[in-house]
Amino acid sequence: MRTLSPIFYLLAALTLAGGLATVLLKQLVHCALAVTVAFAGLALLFLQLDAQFAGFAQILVYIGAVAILIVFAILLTRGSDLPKDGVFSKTWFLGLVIAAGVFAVLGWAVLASVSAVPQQNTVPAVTVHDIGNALVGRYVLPLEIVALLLTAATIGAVIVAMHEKERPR
Amino acid sequence: MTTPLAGYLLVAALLFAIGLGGALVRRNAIMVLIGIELMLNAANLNLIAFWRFGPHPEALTGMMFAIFSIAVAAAEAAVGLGLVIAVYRHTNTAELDKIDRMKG
Amino acid sequence: MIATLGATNPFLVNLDQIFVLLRNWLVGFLPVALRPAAGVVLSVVAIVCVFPGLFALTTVFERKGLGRIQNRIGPNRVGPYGLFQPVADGIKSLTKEDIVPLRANAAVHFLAPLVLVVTVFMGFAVLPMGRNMVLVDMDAGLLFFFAMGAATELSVFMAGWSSRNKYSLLGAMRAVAQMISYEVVLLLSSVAVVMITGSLSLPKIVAAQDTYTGFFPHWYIFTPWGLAGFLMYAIAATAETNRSPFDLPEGESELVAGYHTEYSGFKFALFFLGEYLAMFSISGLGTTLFLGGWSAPFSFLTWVPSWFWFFGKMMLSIFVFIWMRGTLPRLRQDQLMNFAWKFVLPFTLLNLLVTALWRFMGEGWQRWVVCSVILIAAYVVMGRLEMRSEHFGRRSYRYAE
Amino acid sequence: MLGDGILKGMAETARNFFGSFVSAERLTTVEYPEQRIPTAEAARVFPFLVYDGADWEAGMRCVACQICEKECPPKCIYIEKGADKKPDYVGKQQFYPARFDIDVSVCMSCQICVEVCPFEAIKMDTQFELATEDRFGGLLYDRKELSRSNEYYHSIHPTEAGEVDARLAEEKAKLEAKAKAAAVAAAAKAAAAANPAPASGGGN
Repeated sequence: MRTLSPIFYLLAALTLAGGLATVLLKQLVHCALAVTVAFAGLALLFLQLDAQFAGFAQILVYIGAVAILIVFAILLTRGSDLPKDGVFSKTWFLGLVIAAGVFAVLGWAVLASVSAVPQQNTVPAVTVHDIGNALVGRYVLPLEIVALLLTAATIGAVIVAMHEKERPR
Repeated sequence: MTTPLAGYLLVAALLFAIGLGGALVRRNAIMVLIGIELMLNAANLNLIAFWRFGPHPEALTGMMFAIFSIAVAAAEAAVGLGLVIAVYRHTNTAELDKIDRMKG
Repeated sequence: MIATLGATNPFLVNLDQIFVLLRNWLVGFLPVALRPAAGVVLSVVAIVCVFPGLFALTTVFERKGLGRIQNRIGPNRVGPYGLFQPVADGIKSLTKEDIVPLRANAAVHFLAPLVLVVTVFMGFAVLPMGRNMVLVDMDAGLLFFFAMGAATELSVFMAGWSSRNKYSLLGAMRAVAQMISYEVVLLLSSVAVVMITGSLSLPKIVAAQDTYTGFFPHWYIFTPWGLAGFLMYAIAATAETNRSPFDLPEGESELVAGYHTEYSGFKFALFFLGEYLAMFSISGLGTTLFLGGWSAPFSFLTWVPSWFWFFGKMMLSIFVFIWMRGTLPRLRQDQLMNFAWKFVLPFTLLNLLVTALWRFMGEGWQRWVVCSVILIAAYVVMGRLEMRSEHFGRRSYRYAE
Repeated sequence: MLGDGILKGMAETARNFFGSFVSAERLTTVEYPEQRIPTAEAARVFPFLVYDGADWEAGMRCVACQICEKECPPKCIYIEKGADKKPDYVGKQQFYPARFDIDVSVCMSCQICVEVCPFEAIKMDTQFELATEDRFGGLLYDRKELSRSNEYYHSIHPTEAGEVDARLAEEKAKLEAKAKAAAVAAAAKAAAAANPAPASGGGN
């Protein structure tokens, strides 16, 4: 892969269109569906980068869990009703300027330094088996910490979202 | 855009900027969380791209980072949305500029 | 196994590989550059034709079987023995008016059935339907399958939300909650197989089960952990495909038809198709994981074509689905959730532990005894405890007693 | 143990499944257009109008009293009274319905019209295959389509029709007896009027 394939441009356009639609659409449920498109585009980009496992994990976690969670949260907070005074905050211009500035800096950094990074173009032969071995070998401590974090997050989320009992006054 | 790596990095940068813009511009707390998710995803794309085009893909570092980041992002989404729901239950709104009192 | 087969009879080997040979023969007419792509296209076309055909057959046999279970004859008017009933149904649903509610979100309403059918079809790509008969032998095939399964939830939500109907929305929320809860079980019960096989590739999982001791095959269902895993998988699969007794999302008596209340004509037919295809694919995966996929049930039956065994086992599990639908009444929502999180999930986690024990105890009769005892004891104790708890126990009627 | 009830239920349905292939008496349904269950005598679907004799128009029992029209809960009956009178089944001069329409798509088969009719003129039919392709006119029956002979009534509800006939005969006999008595009385009166007349005339 010396140059970028047309598939890459297609997927990049899909991802970015999904992202833009997420930010710009008014109806929150549409935003959630658009962000799903962005997630799917990213998963396909991962596959394009020969990272099968990460791509499928991306679909499973982001489309199967996070998107559904977002949708549930939107419905539970009556987010599907359009707010009266617009969806963008009063300081939207400032936000836009900051985002554009960040993109300018990042883009400049990428274009200025990417040629200095050594690149190889052979497709890495990585199987799920290797990933599993790495997870329980070299990366076993991070794995355990992530497990702990997920447990803590599950309990925390349940406690935070649980109905508060009526406190005696 | 001379090399594939630059292409992926630019896409990631643009997606990061879009996510950041969304988080800064939108008023709804859930939309801010979605913006943060987009930013995390952009970072993941960077990690995977560096893993793919980096000198030692067999070391799996970038891939592992991405997988852990996906796991952490899932936890973050769960807790974040739980918080939004708790706040909504308290104040009856998920609009960030209306949640401006520290006293409940 | 292939070696012994080849030694016995070339005709049987050809019969076994008939679809592969047919594909290669057809592709042979094309220039070399196009051959791989054409092969994939042909396989996709075959899948897209075979499974809807099976769907049509299943609908009529389901109705006839349900009729027999209720001491009726079932459909018998269209064609011989009513076998052309699906044709009549198809014509009917194609000619019906396509109604979109006035306030519905038209784009999302239109996309939902398409997303469902497309994602469900994707799942078939990794299922090995016979020896050498798999569309893509992916290293992470199992993960791919579950990723596609996760995407169907979104289409269910899209359908329910875009209809702007409270029954649709309630049905969709129920369906999504149920699918998320049971997907955890589905994944974890499959992980047991992955732990033993050491691979996420489905052809490799089948190959690992395609050996025999004497006459008997080494299917995972014939091990203590495999049986427990298969039972949990079957429960989760029933819930995942919204089949009775877990068909709350479309409980007619309370929700009209759940998330596809506002769909008519061809879009409804697509939902119907998607549901049955999901049933086929999840049965196919269960067959692959626990019932030895395309391998023969006895070593002296290996001359029968492998695809026959795969489709036979798949249709057998479809028959069990229909049988359960004809027998079991619908659960209540709280019973469903309690069952998932308080019984099935803990038991599946315990099963993972037992699987690890099985893996590390080595060959011998000890591991059979230890694993069986742990699982049976856990089943009995947990069953007793659950039946005693107030949420899950016997139903009490406020006014009737 | 958890799950034994499920197994028991599955065994039961399996018995039904295989049993229905073996023993025909398990199958409780009939193949409708070819096989039919005979309708019960008390079956009732939609009302019809009874006539006596051969001519439906002449023998119509209905006298257009419009009680059924008033009592009908869904208001599916429409009656127009004829301007003149005709002799009815007992030979008495009565009004007759110039129009008698029932919209069977509205009718709810409650039988109230039958119960309130003092003339036994409207009865319930057992005919239930009324489907038609014309959804506006096809289900609005006029008096010709509604009229059925008394013999037909006897053929579908023999017991009830027998009772009705006996009652009508009794009424008719009573009427005739009354008429005879009236005639006798009138004759007697006439005779009485005629006889003393000469006397009184003579008296005057």
